[in-house]
Amino acid sequence: MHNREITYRQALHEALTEEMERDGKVFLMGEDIGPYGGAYGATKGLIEKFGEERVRDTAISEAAIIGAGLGAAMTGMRPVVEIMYIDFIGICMGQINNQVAKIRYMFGGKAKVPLVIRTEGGAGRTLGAHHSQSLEAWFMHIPGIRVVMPATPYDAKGLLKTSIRNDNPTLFIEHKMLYNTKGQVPKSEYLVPLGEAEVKRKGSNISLITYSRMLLYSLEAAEELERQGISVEVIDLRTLFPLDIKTITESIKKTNRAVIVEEDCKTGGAGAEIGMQIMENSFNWLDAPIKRVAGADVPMPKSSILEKLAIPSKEDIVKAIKETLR
Amino acid sequence: MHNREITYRQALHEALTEEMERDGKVFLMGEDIGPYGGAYGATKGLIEKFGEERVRDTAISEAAIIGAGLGAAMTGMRPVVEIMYIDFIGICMGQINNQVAKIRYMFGGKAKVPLVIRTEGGAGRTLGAHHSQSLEAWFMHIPGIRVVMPATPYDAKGLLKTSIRNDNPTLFIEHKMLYNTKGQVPKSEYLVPLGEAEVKRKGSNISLITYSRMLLYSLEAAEELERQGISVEVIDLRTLFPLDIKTITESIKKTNRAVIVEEDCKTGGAGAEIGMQIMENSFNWLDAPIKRVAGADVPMPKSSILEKLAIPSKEDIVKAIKETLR
Amino acid sequence: MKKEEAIFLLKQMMQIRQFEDKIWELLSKNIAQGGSHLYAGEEAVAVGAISILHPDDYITSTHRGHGHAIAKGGKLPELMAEILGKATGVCKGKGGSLHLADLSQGNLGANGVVGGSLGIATGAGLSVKLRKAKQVVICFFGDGATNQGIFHESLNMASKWRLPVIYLCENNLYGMSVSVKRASAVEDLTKKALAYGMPAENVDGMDILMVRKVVKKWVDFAREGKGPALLICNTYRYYGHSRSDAKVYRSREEEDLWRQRDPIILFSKRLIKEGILKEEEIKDLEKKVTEEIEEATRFAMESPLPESSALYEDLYA
Amino acid sequence: MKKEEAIFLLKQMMQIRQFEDKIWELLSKNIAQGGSHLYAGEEAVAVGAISILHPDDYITSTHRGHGHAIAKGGKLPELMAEILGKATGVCKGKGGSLHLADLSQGNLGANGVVGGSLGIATGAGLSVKLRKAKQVVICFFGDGATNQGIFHESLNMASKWRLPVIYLCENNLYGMSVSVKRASAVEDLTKKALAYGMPAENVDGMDILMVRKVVKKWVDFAREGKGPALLICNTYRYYGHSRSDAKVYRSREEEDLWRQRDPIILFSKRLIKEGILKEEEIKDLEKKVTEEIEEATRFAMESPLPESSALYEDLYA
Ligand SMILES: Cc1ncc(C[n+]2csc(CCOP(=O)(O)OP(=O)(O)O)c2C)c(N)n1
Ligand SMILES: Cc1ncc(C[n+]2csc(CCOP(=O)(O)OP(=O)(O)O)c2C)c(N)n1
Ligand SMILES: [Mg+2]
Ligand SMILES: [Mg+2]
Repeated sequence: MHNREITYRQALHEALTEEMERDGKVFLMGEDIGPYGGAYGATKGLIEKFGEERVRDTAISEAAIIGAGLGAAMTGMRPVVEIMYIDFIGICMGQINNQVAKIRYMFGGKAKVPLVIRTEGGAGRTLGAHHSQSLEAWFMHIPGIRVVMPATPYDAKGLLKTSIRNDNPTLFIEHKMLYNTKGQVPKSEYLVPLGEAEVKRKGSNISLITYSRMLLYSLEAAEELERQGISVEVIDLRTLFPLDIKTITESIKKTNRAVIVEEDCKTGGAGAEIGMQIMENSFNWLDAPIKRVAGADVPMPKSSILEKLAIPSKEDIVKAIKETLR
Repeated sequence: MHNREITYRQALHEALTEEMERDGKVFLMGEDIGPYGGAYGATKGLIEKFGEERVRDTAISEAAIIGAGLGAAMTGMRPVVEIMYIDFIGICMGQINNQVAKIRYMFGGKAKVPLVIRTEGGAGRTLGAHHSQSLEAWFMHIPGIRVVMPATPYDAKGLLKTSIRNDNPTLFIEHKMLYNTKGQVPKSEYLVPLGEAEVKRKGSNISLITYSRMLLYSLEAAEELERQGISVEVIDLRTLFPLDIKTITESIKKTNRAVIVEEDCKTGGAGAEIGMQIMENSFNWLDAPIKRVAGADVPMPKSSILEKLAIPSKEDIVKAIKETLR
Repeated sequence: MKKEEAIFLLKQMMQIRQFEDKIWELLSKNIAQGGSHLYAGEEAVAVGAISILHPDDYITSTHRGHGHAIAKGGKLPELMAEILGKATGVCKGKGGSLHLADLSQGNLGANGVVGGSLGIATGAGLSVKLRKAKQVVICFFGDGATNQGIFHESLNMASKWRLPVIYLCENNLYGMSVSVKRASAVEDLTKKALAYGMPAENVDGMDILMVRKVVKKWVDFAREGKGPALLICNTYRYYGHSRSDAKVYRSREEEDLWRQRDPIILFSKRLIKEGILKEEEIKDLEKKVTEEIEEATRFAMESPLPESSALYEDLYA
Repeated sequence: MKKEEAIFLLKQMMQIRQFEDKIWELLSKNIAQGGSHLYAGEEAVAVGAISILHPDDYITSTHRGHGHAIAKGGKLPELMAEILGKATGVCKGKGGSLHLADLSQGNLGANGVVGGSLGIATGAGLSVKLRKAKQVVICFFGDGATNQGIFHESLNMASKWRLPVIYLCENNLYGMSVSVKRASAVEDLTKKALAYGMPAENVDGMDILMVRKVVKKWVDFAREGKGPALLICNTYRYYGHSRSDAKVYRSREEEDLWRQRDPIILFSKRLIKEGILKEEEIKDLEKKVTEEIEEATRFAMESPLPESSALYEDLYA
């Protein structure tokens, strides 16, 4: 076996290291990614290895980080820039929406923007409303940018490497509660394609569609239900845009029922689009309405007890599945 | 009759004038709203009437406009601030998402934020990718802020007045192709409540759910179909958040079919949430999948021919309705 | 200086110091969770500056906001409870360390976003002007925040409109791990005011009397309608940026040097020297503060968590 | 000055002027639709500054970008076609007036967002540095853009990292209807550079030779790796901000005053005076340019609109 168990953090670290070694055009830029090693440690040691020119600590200037990343990407470099928390991405939303995502199209296809924006989201550390958000839905609504949200170390590494090599801009969203999770990762090089979901658990009674940290809860729920004789198929989207509706549709044609599990606020969230696409593609196969298990429509409260209530739990998922099967 | 025909622009102008006369705490702030009268003329003459203190031309500093509006709202004023095009709202997205929408909740309900952000969106003037967007979906996904999008002069006036008097922050999105449209508006004072959709045309075969400029196209399509013996009920949402799912549901229980018409990019758009809520509420009443007639998933191209293709047309709506009725 | 006033100032600094030390302890024991950016070392700034204000004046605070909240009149038990996410907290447990606020005391809130309250402070100043009131706003922020776009936009707006806002930068040499030297093209941050034609001054942020003197000058200036100012209070945070910070970016020598100018010791010594307070009295004061902190901690720890029903409350007016 | 060079510069200014006058005509006739911000009056800035650059140097442009595109080598027919939304346009009709760009010529694009290209220019400068190339970037933007947050963040970053970027502000006294006086806390915009320790200079933007002289100095400086500069080119736009602008915010006297310093006339007179060109030759040149513009207009008007299939093309690589 060439596999080893490593953490999500290490997987990201390996992806960055390998791609920086492979291609001199790849460089990193962001806040506290140098000696500090990144807020969640994913870039630790890279400044020592690759030097200050290629691992650039910036001022707290998110808009300029994105803008400069874009300018560098348009002129021959392959920047991987970091926004420490996705919560702060509003500050550079103008840059991402109007510049990064649109420039190629506006210029008639004459620009290439191989830019990766790494960021991190999600709740779980009782950090409150400014450090716990899940904002992927905004970016699914911006044509021109890929949205990637890996849940496992394997996918984190493979998808980050693919994103860096891709000539389109990518928003790569990690989850703060996953950095310490472990999983099998091959020693040898591999890539995970963008835009492909993966069935992480086979099942026949119902399709559970999820991504990022909620995959873990979904798998736990599936396991619990297995013991109760309910067979749940768990699909990990991995990439939210483009959405792999094919894999979802195939599963639903088999199970005829679907539950979507997402951590973001329910209204206008990623699950709305996923659910709507299912309806458009598989209405006649559906035996029950699609349910969303989603975050509460409130800013993330600080208190641990409220924070837990504000995001889906294994129990919420189990309940939704049972209701859908009723 | 106390009604008169006035334009959407005039209706907005009257709402601002009346509320400023009624309440000395109301003031305006934004780019070129003074002597210039606003990019689309809605504030023309107000600086002459109310003076420079209450009609404040700002520098091109969208983040500070929103931030300052918030600070003023928290300390006793009722600002109506303007972002010239919703396309630029990304620049102040951090302020809207993290500050304006969240502050009351984060502070345990101890703050009041009576702030109205007026802005304008939509395609139709071949202005290209930076002056034609429809970004309402982002804001539906931000708990804490109301999203209002009037389609008629009557609603524009009544909803703007209500928004100004409301103690919650409101994003008030006008449409650039509506300023010159005319409609009946009473001379006497009236308000239109937030969060209430209106059936703009009664019908029995199918429910057409729409808002803003697309209401006009939807009504045209309904008229055309009427002549073909198809009776279309047209619902104008007016407020996107909170969404009046009750009115929608009632209609669908009658028609059993629904088409959503929206100008924004389809993926992750407002229609996804609307459709998903219909599915959650009315699955068993639905005889056909809900269809979305929506904007193309591309940045808005400049060329008039492509711009028309990129947003729904009357023909697209007619076609979708017929397909849904098949 | 009157004895009463000296006690007030010294006590508040002690409260902040001990409050922060206690939070550190609670963090280490995992009783406090989530992020807490501690203000220990910077007490002279918050206490000195806010002591100049009237009760109905405003402040805006930062992610490092415990000190500002205490100095603006926050009750220790309510603040402590908030940091522990309790229902009795000043924000009902919804805000936490990063969002301490109390509008009834003129504290427009801490902020989890660097630079997040610069616009708010500017707007509060505008509100004062429009209401023709006589209030003043102190806007606290860090050296790191001066590189945010909204710093630029806000200072320009405030200067152009002569708003009564003191932009008070707590320059503790680092924004998280990145030094002012590495982040900012100018090391003397008062230079940034030149872009707005705004007066600016460097202030010894470890010397509470200096802070008071300079802040008073500019608060008076602002109150008279003469406009804003940028003050750079040079100070130091004793703890790392947050709990997990290994402080690789600064030296132990540097830390020691700054600790030699500890604002509480500095002020205490001075009060003793000038015969305003006796060493004994200071020790007693310290003990009293310790009791207050213990009491606050007890209150916070014994307080209930919010009810589930609170989740959807307080969002809309 | 060599005759060849003089002709090159004069001709380009004439091309821009006549191009803009033509667009105005097409707008009035509704042949051109949508927004077009015309550059007439400011020709000396784009032509003077860009004439200093090498072909592989970069520029970023603005919403008022026709002049920059022409000066950076854009072909008139392709630019005109783009503005009319034609398939033969430089961006295949997808960009339009606000998004003229040609990366093959080093034009990183016009931008519909005020301040929208400041980050891009800074990143291009960083790219040059990382690639150890010898290119230079000129970042054009208006006086109004200096009040945007990204101006602040970009100039700080460029100065700190010594990036080879010339931040060239076209100060035409107004951002849409709001004068520099009303928008900016400092009227002398070079003061804004003090916040970044960046050299800055005011330049007579109506005098192409002055523009060239100053730009050359700072382009050389940047090329030598010495870092960025802020240049304020003082100039004037003849037309209103856009078609619908009634220009209530400025006086006809002010307009006349500036027209007396018309950059094309100024340069022409000088060339005649110095015996480099004859009046006749200049008139001939003007005629030649008129023909070019007519030819470009013909080409653009006769060009086909994009195919429907183009809608979904060119989005992803
Ligand atoms: C917009 C934004 N970017 C990044 C962060 C993460 N962050 C939190 S505090 C901090 C450093 C702030 O430095 P400074 O303003 O000097 O304040 P200090 O912590 O030194 O008091 C950073 C980068 C944030 N909270 N907000
Ligand atoms: C972020 C943003 N805010 C507002 C606008 C609307 N707008 C377009 S041009 C302009 C004025 C720009 O002034 P300046 O930077 O001085 O350039 P000029 O037009 O004078 O060349 C404004 C406000 C915009 N395009 N982008
Ligand atoms: Mg600091
Ligand atoms: Mg200008």
